Amino acid sequence: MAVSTEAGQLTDQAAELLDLYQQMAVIRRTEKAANDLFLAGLVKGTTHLAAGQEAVAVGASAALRPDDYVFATYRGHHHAMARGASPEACLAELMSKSTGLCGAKGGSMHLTKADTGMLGSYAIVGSHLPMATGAAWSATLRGTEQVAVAFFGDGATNIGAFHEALNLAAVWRLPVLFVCENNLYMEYTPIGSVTAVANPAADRASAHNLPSEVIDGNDVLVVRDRMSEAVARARAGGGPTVLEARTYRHYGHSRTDPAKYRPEDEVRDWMARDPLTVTREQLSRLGIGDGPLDEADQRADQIIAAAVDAAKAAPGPDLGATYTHVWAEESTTWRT
Amino acid sequence: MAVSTEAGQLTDQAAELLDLYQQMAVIRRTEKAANDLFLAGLVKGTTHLAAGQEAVAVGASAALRPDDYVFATYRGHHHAMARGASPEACLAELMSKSTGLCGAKGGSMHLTKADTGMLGSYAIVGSHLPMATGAAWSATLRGTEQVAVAFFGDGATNIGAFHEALNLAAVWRLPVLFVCENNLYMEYTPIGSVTAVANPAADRASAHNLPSEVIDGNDVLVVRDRMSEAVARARAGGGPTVLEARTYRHYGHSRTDPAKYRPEDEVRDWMARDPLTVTREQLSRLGIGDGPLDEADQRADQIIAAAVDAAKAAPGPDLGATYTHVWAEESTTWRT
Amino acid sequence: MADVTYRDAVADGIAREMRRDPTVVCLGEDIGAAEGVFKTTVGLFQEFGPKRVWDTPISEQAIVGAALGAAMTGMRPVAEIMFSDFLACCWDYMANEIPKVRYMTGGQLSAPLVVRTANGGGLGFGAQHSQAVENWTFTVPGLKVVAPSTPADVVGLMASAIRSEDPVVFFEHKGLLATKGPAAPDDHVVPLGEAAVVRDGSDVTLVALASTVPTSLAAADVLAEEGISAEVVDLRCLVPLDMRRVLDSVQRTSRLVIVEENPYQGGWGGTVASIVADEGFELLDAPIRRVAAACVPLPFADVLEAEAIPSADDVVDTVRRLTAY
Amino acid sequence: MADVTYRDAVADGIAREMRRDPTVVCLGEDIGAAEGVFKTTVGLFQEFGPKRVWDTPISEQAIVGAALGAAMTGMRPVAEIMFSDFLACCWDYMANEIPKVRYMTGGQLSAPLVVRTANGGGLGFGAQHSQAVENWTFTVPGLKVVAPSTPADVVGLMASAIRSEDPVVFFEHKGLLATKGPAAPDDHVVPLGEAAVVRDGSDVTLVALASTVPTSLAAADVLAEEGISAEVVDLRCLVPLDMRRVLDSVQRTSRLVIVEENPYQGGWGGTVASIVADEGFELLDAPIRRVAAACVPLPFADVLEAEAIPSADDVVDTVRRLTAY
Ligand SMILES: Cc1ncc(C[n+]2csc(CCOP(=O)(O)OP(=O)(O)O)c2C)c(N)n1
Ligand SMILES: Cc1ncc(C[n+]2csc(CCOP(=O)(O)OP(=O)(O)O)c2C)c(N)n1
Ligand SMILES: [Mg+2]
Ligand SMILES: [Mg+2]
Repeated sequence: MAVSTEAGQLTDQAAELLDLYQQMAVIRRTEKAANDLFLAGLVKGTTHLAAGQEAVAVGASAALRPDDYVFATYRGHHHAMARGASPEACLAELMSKSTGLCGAKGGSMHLTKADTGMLGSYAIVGSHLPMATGAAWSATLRGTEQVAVAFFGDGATNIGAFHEALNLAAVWRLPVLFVCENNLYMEYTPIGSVTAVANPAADRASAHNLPSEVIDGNDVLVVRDRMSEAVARARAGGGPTVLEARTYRHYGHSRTDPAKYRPEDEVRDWMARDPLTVTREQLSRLGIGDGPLDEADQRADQIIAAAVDAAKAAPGPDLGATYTHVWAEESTTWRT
Repeated sequence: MAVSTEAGQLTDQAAELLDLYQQMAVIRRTEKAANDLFLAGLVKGTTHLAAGQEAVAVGASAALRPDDYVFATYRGHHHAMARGASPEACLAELMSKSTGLCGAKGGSMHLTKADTGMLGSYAIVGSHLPMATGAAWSATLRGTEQVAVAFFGDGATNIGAFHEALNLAAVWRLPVLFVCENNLYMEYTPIGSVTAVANPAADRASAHNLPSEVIDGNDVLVVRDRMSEAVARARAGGGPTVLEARTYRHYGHSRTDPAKYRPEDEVRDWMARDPLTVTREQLSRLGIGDGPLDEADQRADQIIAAAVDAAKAAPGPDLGATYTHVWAEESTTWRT
Repeated sequence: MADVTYRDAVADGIAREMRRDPTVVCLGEDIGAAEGVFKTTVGLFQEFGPKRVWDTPISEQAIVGAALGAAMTGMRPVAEIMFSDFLACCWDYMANEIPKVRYMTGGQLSAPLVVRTANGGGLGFGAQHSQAVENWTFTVPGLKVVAPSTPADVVGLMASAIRSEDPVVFFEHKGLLATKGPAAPDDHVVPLGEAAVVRDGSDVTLVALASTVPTSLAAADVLAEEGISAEVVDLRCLVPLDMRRVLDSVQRTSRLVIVEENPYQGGWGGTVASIVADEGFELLDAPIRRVAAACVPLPFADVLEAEAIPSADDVVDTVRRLTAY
Repeated sequence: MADVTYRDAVADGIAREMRRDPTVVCLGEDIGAAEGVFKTTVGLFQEFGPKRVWDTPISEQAIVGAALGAAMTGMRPVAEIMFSDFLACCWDYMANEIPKVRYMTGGQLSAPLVVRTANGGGLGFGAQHSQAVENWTFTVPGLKVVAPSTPADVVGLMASAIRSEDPVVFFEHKGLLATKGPAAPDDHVVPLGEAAVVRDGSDVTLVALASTVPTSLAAADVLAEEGISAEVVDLRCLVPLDMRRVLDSVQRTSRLVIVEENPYQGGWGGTVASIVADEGFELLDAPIRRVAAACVPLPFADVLEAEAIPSADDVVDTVRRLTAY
């Protein structure tokens, strides 16, 4: 991206970081829009916002090849967008429009963009870790040197599928990364009160003989760099890695949860470490002043405003869509 | 037990060990009888013999109170007998007799003796670990200072329920012992080839912040002593322990499996460390000569011969038994 | 007495039993201080404290497995599985362990426990949070299956479920949580296995369960305007299944329409239909019809979900065609 | 050609597809060098090696979850779940993930995979290793369900299952493994969703699946001696369900008996019965009867298990009474 700064030409390093900032700014505003649209009654069902966790998705994606695979959870808007889904398609999906990412059949919890390697968002906690393991297995079978990444929450580390996936991935030495977004809470319950170890993912890695690290999930550069190392190892046949990114969600768990169960000072401390703020500070240290950042913010505002308008204007799905995509051949029914 | 020896009166220590030997000798012969009866077509279905693993059951039981709870697997004859089931009732169950432990409705894989705290044998790998956790939870709720023990195989450590149980037990600090009988194989596959760590159970304990130890499962005294420590800790509110007892099965996995997949020298080494042999040697070091041991063997032979005869002579179940024990009230059916 | 919500009736039903019997304990995800994702455990933690109301990790197998172990040893656990779709995560316990321990031990063990779960669609929660899965549990010998449609039934059936010596799966319909009805009187107990005729009629019998009870009642209203008199039978339980009341009703109406939220193939209505097609064959003046969901995973968009799930209109159409038969 | 066993047909069916398509890979417990607990993967490891035939840990969720991830990304995995009872251990994948990915992604993903499993009773394996659970899978939109009764059908349906773009659950009946039948010719493919009339008859239609096909044929032999002519329809698949052939047959016989190994309540026959009680109502001269297992967990003792599961005698009795109707 060619961006001019107060100081003239950008270094590559700054340009890349500014790009990451731009991506995060877009995601942040998409999440805010999703929340507003939910409160306005234009998004139905439920939605789990990732505002505050953008650095994990954007930093990790920066470490991936376009043909790598990503699997996310119901809190997956940021991953979908970091892997190429447009805010418009995401919001349209949330608003039950035919232009939605999944044609309004998936919804907020199932954002998917298969053509750019975002192989879905899954709403049963832990279920996608074995799937990511399988995608990595497939990559080795096909000899493509692709890697697969499963993003999941701290709460997911207590469900059986988590361990089954880690063990199988370790035994088969597969190119899969297990990236925990530890945002300190399962739904409303502090993760520590239901988990036997302090670092729910990282402290379990040794049970499957896997390397692990607890990292700052609100620093997009840290995420990118640690991911890059793990991805390189996986691609070279060195097997899986467990990364635990400590982060925080700005909204409640879902829908209109006001997250009253969180101590005020905890919220304050984490808000001060908002990944956008962290990145702004890093950019400022690289000599980027407010100008380009404000420009990026404005660009993000415009993108989201347009996305909201377009999503609002889009038509709802045809009723006939109810019956498609059950089977490969649309003509097939379950009986003759 | 009052037994006279060549050397005259037995020490308490020797008397206790001789009693453990006697128990193991009875179990060994029951397993042999079960195998013979299977080959003779008198035991139907399948059966998983625990010959070679007697020291785990007998040693562990010696550390328990009569009102403690035990949960075992389909390879659970030794646990049932160590907890008070008679060889006759076990063999009758295997032979589909109405006098069987479960009235011939359970079979070899589901031996249960609830009135002496043997709360069942379960045939879906790993499924009973959460149950044992729940029994321990119940004990704390009722304030009884009972403990619960789950015995399971090395292969069970790779299934999700194993980890869910350990984490919950740790978080709730429950009086439950997780005792792995690591006999080196799942069915026909060496455990190491499908498991990411060397000690399948013990190396996973730290993932749930639990203490663990790998112990000699063929030495009944080691098992008893390590169990006693863990049981005392659990009873005192110190929470769960993971014990991994290394042992070996003398027969194949089940039925007529000749276990050809096991290297000859491995089999030879382990047969030399037969728990009965180990215990005989220990007794001899305590000054007990062959006399009392041969007596114990003969007593075991007699018990089993009588048990086989009685089981053979017992009647089969009434057909009406098919319809009982589905519901609490026998009169209830699923519909009106 | 003022009307109460179905949601509040759940907590009330549990609380009544917890007061009566100290062995009743609750466990589940976020059910304690947070009072449940669906607010169906409001007040329990405050009244009974952390020794009776236990927050768990996200470990569905450990939840119901521990409930089973506790039930075997003197407690009466009430386990919450947050969404009924997640019964799939502990299906081994639901299908292979809990319902079989009594039988395979020859009666030595029992499992007096309740697994409560929020069931059903219509809220736009998508494919993995919207299913009506009473039919899954219906396939398993040894489970009792309860799915109430009114607040008073919630309380009365909860009492029976918790007191039952047999394991009970208790389906709380998400779409009914906000609905209101008369409060249950003190000591209200509804026995398991008794269907209720919730509307009398003479032309056709509508057999319904949980959410399809209001659907069927709404359809009956419309049909009444057209001069068609529909009797509505609320099964309330799938096991025990009160076929006597269904057959009695069909004897009077000679026409049967079964209204299910689950898909047609494998739906519970198949069993009801087959019993009537056998034992009630001579009572019938017309084909048996089933109004059930489409054979599709549930779509997110509300218009699509409404298309997939049976509506009162679907019931009206079906009955109209059937009475014209 | 000499007759082959059903058991050998399984391995043959898989091997034929593995030769044809390099993306077909197998995974499961003890399926490699050990060649499977039921010896249904004999020869595969030797012919195709460790890059095509993978031994797994005891991790049913990881097995089918990995199969799903691989299927999404260009492979055609064939996963073995050793006993069908253990489908319960990975039911989330069977019910909530595998059958729903295509739909909930609006067609972006697909799951061309096969889950094979040894199903059914009659061998004295007790409550947790003997169930016939085709009806569990039948409740789930998005799964195709296959349950062959002969060696040739095993091969022909395995070809269709592995080639299918949709996920297929393939039930191999334990009680049939040792039975023999004509070998499948080269390139034998049996399309999914085509029932077979395996015996012609005019007095009654017996609808059967897997183990109940030989049961029904044996019953038909006995009935023939009594002058009752029974037609036997082998469904071969539950999804797609070939109701056309069933209704055609009932049109000719006007009497229907459904023979199922699963328990009556929630059994697949309920759906078949309800379709006939609706669309075939006018074809029927008598009640529809279902011969199904008792509503009990399966007992260990052979005499008790035989009592619980439908036998040829049970079918004969039922048909006799029905034809006397
Ligand atoms: C198997 C399962 N159990 C319970 C739930 C309900 N649930 C949805 S999100 C959630 C909390 C998950 O916490 P975490 O893994 O930390 O992810 P986060 O929401 O914090 O991103 C729960 C319990 C579920 N979706 N799946
Ligand atoms: C969930 C599940 N998967 C597979 C099986 C089939 N199976 C029975 S025993 C066994 C091996 C178990 O090995 P291990 O835990 O080491 O116990 P061992 O038999 O050696 O005592 C397997 C795979 C099962 N019973 N349950
Ligand atoms: Mg979290
Ligand atoms: Mg083992």
